[in-house]
Amino acid sequence: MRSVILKTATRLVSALVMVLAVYLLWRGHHAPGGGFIAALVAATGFALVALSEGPAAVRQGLRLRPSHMMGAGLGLALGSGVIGMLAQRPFLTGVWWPPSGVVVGTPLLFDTGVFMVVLGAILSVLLALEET
Amino acid sequence: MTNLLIYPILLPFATAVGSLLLWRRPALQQTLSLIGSAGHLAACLFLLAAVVQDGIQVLAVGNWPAPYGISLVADHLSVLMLMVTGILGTATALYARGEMAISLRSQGFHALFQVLIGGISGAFLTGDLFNLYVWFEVILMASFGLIIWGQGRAQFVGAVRYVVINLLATLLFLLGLALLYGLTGTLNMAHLHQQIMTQESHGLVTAVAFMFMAAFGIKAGMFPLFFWLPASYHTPPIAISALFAGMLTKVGVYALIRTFSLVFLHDTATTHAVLLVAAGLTMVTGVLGAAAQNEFRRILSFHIISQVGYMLLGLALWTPLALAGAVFYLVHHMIVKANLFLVSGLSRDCSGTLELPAMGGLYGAKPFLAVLFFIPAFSLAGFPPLSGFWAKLLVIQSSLEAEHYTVAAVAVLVGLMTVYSMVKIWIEAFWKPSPDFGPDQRAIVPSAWKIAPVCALALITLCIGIGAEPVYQLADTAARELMAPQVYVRAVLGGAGP
Amino acid sequence: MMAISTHNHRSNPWPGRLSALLPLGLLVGLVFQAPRIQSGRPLALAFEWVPGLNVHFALLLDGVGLLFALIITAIGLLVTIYADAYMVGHPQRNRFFLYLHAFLLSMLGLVLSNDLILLFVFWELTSLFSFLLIGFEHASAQARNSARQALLVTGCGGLLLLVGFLMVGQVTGTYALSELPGHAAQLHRHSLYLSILMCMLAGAFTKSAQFPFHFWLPNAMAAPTPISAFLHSATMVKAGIYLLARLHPVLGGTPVWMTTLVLLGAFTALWGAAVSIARTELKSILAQTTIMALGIMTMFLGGRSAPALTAAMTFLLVHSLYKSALFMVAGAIDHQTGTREIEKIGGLARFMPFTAAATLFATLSMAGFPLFIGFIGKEIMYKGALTEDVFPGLAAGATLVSNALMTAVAATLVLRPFWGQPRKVHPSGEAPWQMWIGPLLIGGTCLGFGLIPDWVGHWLVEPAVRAIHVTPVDVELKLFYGFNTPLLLSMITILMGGSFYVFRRWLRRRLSQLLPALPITTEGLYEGLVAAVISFAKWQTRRLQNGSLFQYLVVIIGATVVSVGWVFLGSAPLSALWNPPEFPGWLGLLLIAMLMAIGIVVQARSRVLAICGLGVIGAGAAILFLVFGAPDVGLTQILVETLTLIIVAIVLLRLPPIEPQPDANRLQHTLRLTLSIGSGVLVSAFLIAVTQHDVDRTITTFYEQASYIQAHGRNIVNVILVDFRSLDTLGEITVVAVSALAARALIRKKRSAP
Amino acid sequence: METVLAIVCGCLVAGGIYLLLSQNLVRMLFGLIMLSNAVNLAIFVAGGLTHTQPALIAAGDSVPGASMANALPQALVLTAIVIGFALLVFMFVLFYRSYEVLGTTDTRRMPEDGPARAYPSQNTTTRQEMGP
Repeated sequence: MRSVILKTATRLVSALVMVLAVYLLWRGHHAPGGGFIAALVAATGFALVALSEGPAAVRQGLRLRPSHMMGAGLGLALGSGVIGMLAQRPFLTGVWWPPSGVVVGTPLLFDTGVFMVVLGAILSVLLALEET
Repeated sequence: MTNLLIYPILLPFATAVGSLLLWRRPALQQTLSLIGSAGHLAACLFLLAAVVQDGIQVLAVGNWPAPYGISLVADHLSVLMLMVTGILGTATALYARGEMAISLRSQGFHALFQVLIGGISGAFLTGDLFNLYVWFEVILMASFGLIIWGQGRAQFVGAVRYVVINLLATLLFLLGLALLYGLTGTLNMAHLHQQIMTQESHGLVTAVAFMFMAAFGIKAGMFPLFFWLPASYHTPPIAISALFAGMLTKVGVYALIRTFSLVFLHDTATTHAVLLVAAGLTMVTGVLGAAAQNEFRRILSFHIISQVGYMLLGLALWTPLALAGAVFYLVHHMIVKANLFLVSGLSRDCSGTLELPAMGGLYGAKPFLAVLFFIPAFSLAGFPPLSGFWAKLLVIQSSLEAEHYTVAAVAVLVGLMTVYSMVKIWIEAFWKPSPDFGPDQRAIVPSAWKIAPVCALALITLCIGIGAEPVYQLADTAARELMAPQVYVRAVLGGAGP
Repeated sequence: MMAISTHNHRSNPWPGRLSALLPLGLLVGLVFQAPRIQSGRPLALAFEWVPGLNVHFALLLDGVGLLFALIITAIGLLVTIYADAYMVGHPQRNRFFLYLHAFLLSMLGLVLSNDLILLFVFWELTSLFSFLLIGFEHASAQARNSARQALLVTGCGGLLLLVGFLMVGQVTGTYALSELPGHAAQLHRHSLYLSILMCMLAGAFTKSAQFPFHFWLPNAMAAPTPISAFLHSATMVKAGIYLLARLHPVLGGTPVWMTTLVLLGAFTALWGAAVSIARTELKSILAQTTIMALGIMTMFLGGRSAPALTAAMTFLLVHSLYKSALFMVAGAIDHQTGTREIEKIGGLARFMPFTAAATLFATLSMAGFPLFIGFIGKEIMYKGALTEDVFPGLAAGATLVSNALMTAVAATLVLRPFWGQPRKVHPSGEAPWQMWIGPLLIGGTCLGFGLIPDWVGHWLVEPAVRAIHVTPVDVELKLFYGFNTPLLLSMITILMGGSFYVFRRWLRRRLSQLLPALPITTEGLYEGLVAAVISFAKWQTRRLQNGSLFQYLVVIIGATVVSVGWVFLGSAPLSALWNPPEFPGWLGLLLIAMLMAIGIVVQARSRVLAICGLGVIGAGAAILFLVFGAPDVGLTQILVETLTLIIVAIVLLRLPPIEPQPDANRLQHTLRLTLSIGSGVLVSAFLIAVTQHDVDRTITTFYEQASYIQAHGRNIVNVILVDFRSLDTLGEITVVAVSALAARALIRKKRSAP
Repeated sequence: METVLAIVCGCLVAGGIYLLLSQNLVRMLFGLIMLSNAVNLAIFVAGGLTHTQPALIAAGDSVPGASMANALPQALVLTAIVIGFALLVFMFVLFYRSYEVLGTTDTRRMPEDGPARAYPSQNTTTRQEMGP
């Protein structure tokens, strides 16, 4: 029933969705987007895959257990705060690198954490629901 | 700047993260959770020491100064609450280790538990009203997960009520926040204090204050908003209901004390008068509700309501002594009530049920358990020299000094009815010979994991009772801080503010 | 392993036996203090306890304290010895001694406290241990109920007492008992005096079983007999008397004090004496005469003359001695014969000679025969009664009648049981030595004290009276004061008592017909009150916590809307709120669509339709966000709506269709409509009122300025989320994660279930 | 402008409360969704609708030039939306499982086990009379 073409298409769609999500996440600091929106977009994509292909496909595509993804995301967010503490600053103080000409900073790390938690959470529920 | 303030939030959250990452290793999760709880307790004690030594501590999270960023503020009230949170968190974590089968404790239980502790700590520490809302949500969501943990039939019935009513409270809180922001343009509580005190349109602020009173009142179990509590607290596993009984309503009480001693001070004649009436009715309704019950945990649940009334009374009277009474009551009550729930669990282990008519004979069979019940129960009933005596004394004394004799009379009457309820449990579960019938009499031997925290909490009750002075001094300092919000405001906003 | 052990039936008797050393040591120590106290130099000791509340751990040993303390320790010692035999083989005997001596210490603390709050602490502790001891035979429902009754009655008084103490502290600024007499005038004049007095009397009267709170004492006889002898005749019930004595120089001497105490005391005395005649069970008789004795003491404390107070203190000593002895005897009889009904026993003297001798001495003292301390007590009593400031005649009369009745009772207690014809029940011989040595010693003391009244007066009574009388007095106890009215009255007492004894059967018959015929008793009132409160509680709880989520929500929403609305209406000028809105037409269309969607969802019979309606609402909100400059919010809203739809598609369609719901009744429907419209209107009006002012944008301005320069981001909303207010976001993602965990646990459990 | 939106909020609240009082879990769920929407909108409205320019700093500028929409309420609404979403997802699942366990969506048929639980009446006879 599941044709190779459909499978490939799904792979493609999910890859595209992920790329879009990462893009939204990256640009979120300067333009509409950010961790939530990215995660919601990605989750919608995976949800569509799960609806069409079944949850197993998503699990396979993810490689990361949703609970681990949530844990890692939350850890990342906390960790980005701890970096500020390591720099003798209050928790969650933004630290930017390189100090001249800003490229990346802990807020981006934080936003990535947000992304992972939200995505992991939605997928965790969706997959569990689908699997019942 | 001191990052000491973040540890009570950070440590439980980190523990939760750890237990999520150890998803497939329940034993490791368990160990980690216990370590995390102990670490949280230690962090709270360190913070307590810091505040006692150096006064109010403030942390501008993200290094953004108040009122722009979110500030964590630790004054005496906060650290006292935190200390008890640490104690109860550790105690219930130990108890849960003994109570629940490993299968129940895996799969996210520890994460929920730790997040709950972290959320409660956050609520006690934050100096920002919207941030308080977020911590409330954290607490709420974790408690949703925990109250249904185990998924018994009765738990679903209780959880539906718990969830719906608490969500309503949350939405009300958020609506109030929206309106308050519209009126003042700020969310920082110290800044709100300044803004409201300098504003003319007080009527609208008072109306918003009532919205907050309702929202927090639901959380605190205030009359007539308490219905979710007796409907649900007797359903989850013992360790969870003990933690809830000790902590959750008290977060609501804390929020009421915080907001009505810092933010909404412009019209105490109205707000605190309403609080006074509500407090009296809360006391009476709760204690009457308890008198009508025949199940161990349901009696205890209704007593939470009546005791919350005492604390609100302290707030409503609005004198230093009364507030000190409220704070003392909080500390005493959290420890004692959680302990009573834990004891109810031991009693269930020993007699197989919590329905009083089916219980009995524990006094002869388990004298040590009888002692463990006796201490918190009679502390709750206000017998000297246990902690509850001083709490009650403070509240009665302050209502006498404020010349609210009716209120004092109500407090005395409610105290007497509390004695009645505790004696009822004592007589039914301990003195009465064990009846021959019983629907599910399957006694088990409770493990040391469960007995140890109960003993520790009983010991603390005893210590607070006999050595009341240090706790009273802390409560008194807390009350004086609350009565003089300028100190808090200055600590948060610095000299002038924006 | 569970440390909670199962009970051991063959418990070791030695812990209990050795515990007798405690009262012995204390007694010896106290005796050595007597000379010092007699010479008027009280012994004081004070530590800070809760200085913040002005509460001190302050002890003071003065005359009245010493009298009580000696009674407590001496009788405590004998009772401990007695109980060693009485409790033999009881599975919980060690627990018994634990409670007994804990009580003893509390009682000692009570009479030695020099701080009102400390006194209260011990006061409540004695109630608590009394509770545990009355309910000691906890397998019996009667014992359990009596214990509860005693605790509630004394606990109620105790709480009022606390209120009284706090008010005293508030008026005088001190809790120190030794300083309070200095504040007496201030207290007497204070507007709170009457309240304070009533609270104190409530405490004292409940503890000392005065009418109308007397009923708990006879019921407390459910306790083991050593307890009845110790707590419920000699010590705990005297705590109220002690308190009255202590407070006499502080609150006493006013007309209301005197009237209340004399009237209630006299009534209690007569009542107790009369009821005791009607009883045939040994402990019950003794309990009633205890009530009578407590009444007499209260009555004398109502006076302010030296003889009245002397009478109170002397009688306290006299009564403690003979009553504890008689209780122990009652227990010995019970122990040997298995009954305490005096109609069933007779001629015990030949089997139990020592017990008989002890009984004889004690009853002679009780009846007030010459040469016994009871006789001296009686003389002083008449003298005291005649010097009362209020109702001296009543006092003398009450004393006379109750003394006469007591003489009759004394005769009843000793003559028929010990010297009458043997009855059906035969004792198995003399009681173990532990059980007669105490009564015999006490009986001997009754005689001995009667022979050396000067000595007793000098060492025991005078220091006590001095401690509670406003001015220093000399007390002289004599066997023979000369021919005077008190002597005459004493003679009359014995004659009257004799005739009462002769007619006791007739009296008992009449009284036992009369007493049950009383329309109300205070015990009945108490039971009725408790039952009424419980049924009210049940009714109220059934009404409030009735399980209906609908009702809960109605009450909660109603209370909120009413309270918020009431303040709101009082604050906002409503007319100023309405300014005709201006908005573009397309927006109007959107809003109309949203309103229609609301209507659809509210009325929907089909889930799909309702979900579509919700979708329209959500999308409408998203468009509003987008239009009003919030692209992030708008995007999020759209995405959330989509995901919600997906989850709804999975979950909701597994739920049953929404049944068309007939509202249960018209009232419910009206409530629903009123509340929903009311809250809607309130929210609208409130929002309009709030938006009348421009928002203070100080904080936003800071964000706008700092967003790029300090936080390196151009999307201010995102910068707020991940930097300025990142703690919010941290909490928020935690909520999301926890929600997923909780939901997942719910779903998983289902899958694993069969 | 605000007035109209305020009225829409009020209508949402009214509809939400009406549904919440319906005693049917599904309808109550709808009611809570509506209330949640209403509150989010209320935050937005109360924060002021004076400007419609998104709160973005144009590339090249370091501070915003023209006046723009109030960013703070937007951030608050975002947080509230996501939290509300998380709560609603849990409620979905809870109500669904309640239906499965309790067999009904009608709250009237979910009684709390009240005090009136019947036990055989206990008389005062005791199993073990003890004492001397």
